[in-house]
Amino acid sequence: MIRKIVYSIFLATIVLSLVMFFAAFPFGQNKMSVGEYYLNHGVAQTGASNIVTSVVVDYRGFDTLGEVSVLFGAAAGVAILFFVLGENRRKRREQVAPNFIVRVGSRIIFPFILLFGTYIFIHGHLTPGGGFQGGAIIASGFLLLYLAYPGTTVNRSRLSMVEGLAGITFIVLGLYGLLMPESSFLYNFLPKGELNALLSSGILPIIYIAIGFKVAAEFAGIIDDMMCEVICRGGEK
Amino acid sequence: MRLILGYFLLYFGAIFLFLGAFGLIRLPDLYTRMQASTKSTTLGAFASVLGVGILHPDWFVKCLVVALFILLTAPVGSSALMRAAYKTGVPLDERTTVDDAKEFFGEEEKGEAK
Amino acid sequence: MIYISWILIVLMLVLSILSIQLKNLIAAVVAMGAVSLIISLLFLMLQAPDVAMAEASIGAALTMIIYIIGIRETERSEK
Amino acid sequence: MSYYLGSFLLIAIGLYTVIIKKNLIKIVIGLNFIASGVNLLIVSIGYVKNGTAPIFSKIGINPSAMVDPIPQALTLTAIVIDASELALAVAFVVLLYRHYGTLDIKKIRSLKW
Repeated sequence: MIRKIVYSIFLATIVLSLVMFFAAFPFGQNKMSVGEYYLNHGVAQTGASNIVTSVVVDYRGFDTLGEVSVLFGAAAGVAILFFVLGENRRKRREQVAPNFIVRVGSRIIFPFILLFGTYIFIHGHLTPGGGFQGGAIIASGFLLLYLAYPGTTVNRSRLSMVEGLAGITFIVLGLYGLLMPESSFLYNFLPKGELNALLSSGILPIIYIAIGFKVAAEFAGIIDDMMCEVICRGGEK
Repeated sequence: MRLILGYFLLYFGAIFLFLGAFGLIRLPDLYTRMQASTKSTTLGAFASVLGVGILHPDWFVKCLVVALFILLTAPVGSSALMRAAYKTGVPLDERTTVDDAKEFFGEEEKGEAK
Repeated sequence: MIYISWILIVLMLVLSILSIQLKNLIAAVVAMGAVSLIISLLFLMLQAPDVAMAEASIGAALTMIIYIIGIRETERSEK
Repeated sequence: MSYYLGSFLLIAIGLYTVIIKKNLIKIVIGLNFIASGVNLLIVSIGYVKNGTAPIFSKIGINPSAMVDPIPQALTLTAIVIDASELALAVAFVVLLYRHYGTLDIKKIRSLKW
């Protein structure tokens, strides 16, 4: 009981100090310094109409590369924990098969989910959305497949091949920019095209599609690991 | 004409959504509440999305697709939820007279799976 | 229009307190998913549609499923 | 202003959960709350009053009436990292449960006093 009171006072102090600190930054005011530059010059420099996409992929593309590798590390960590360090497996548990309506419905809906995710990450430079969101939507489509058909397996080697190809595409496109006369990583060497056309803004859509495939493969791998752990058939392959 | 049809569909959908929420409060047990919240909400959302599509002809195709997905997903999800609830043994209201699911699932199965 | 954000934020805080006080872990995780959904609505009201989509698809769907698998492997209720 | 207060309180609730609660799953839920609160705080710092989303979907949108794109880009990557890290944390929890047979943190030695 005394611990709760002490920690509550501690947390109240933290909240109060945060309130006092943020009194210097009033809500809704224009506080931009670098953002102004991106908003004013982003369309002319990258050709993407979604400025968030041009910041994520172009201006801070190196940051995104690091982020994708962190994602790979986490997915590999889950796989290592469950498959290498895991204890010996218990018996396969009884699975309650889902009913007819769920199976047929998921079979109808699954291609549409894939189509929607693909649409999201192909139009990432024009509309809200992009590789991360589209990849997550595709991974949730795979999740639906797992829930409807408990015996489903995803081909793990094919999954890791997709993931590796996407990562290699990102890095090769970035390194190719070093050969250009401007010589910077992720230099946009393809023609910009016109604003709001699908084939515009150079290499940004290609990189976002690669990110989408990579995120989808990572999350599908994580879900596959955990579902294997539930059904207890992971060791058989 | 277009305006009349669009607003009629919007109000029709709103009435059904209200009835669904009302039934969620008033009905006695889980199964009847689920029925109220699924059937009337599916029809209400369908009608109101179509009404928006008719009021704004630019969005008609998008609204049609949204309505189609509502029609596809909501009954599937609610049927899975109901089945799980019946299998885990959520009790029926004591005024219930007909229980067809009992012979369909088998009597020994009820309350056993967890 | 201003009050909608207050209503949503109070609802979010109530749901988060509920989520940490519930004994049934599945119910706690469902409350956490509701918190993520409300946060994605708040992102939409803050004019950030990209972030709202990411939060709705990742925070409210994938994270919840991962938690539910974890709970199914361990214990259903606290204590 | 409401966004600031809500995110502070969400961070505080998450910290309270991490410190006080004894259940491992509850602690991971608290970490999730802290992450969500920080994301909400960062995006609400970049908001400009009466601003529009930073997307030039039509010709002739004024770029000076847009919200800041940089916090949105940072948050976008942070959300994905959060989800994968939480998956890793849940995997650790499952392995700890296999090893110790309990989720109570008092019974698992050397994690908390």
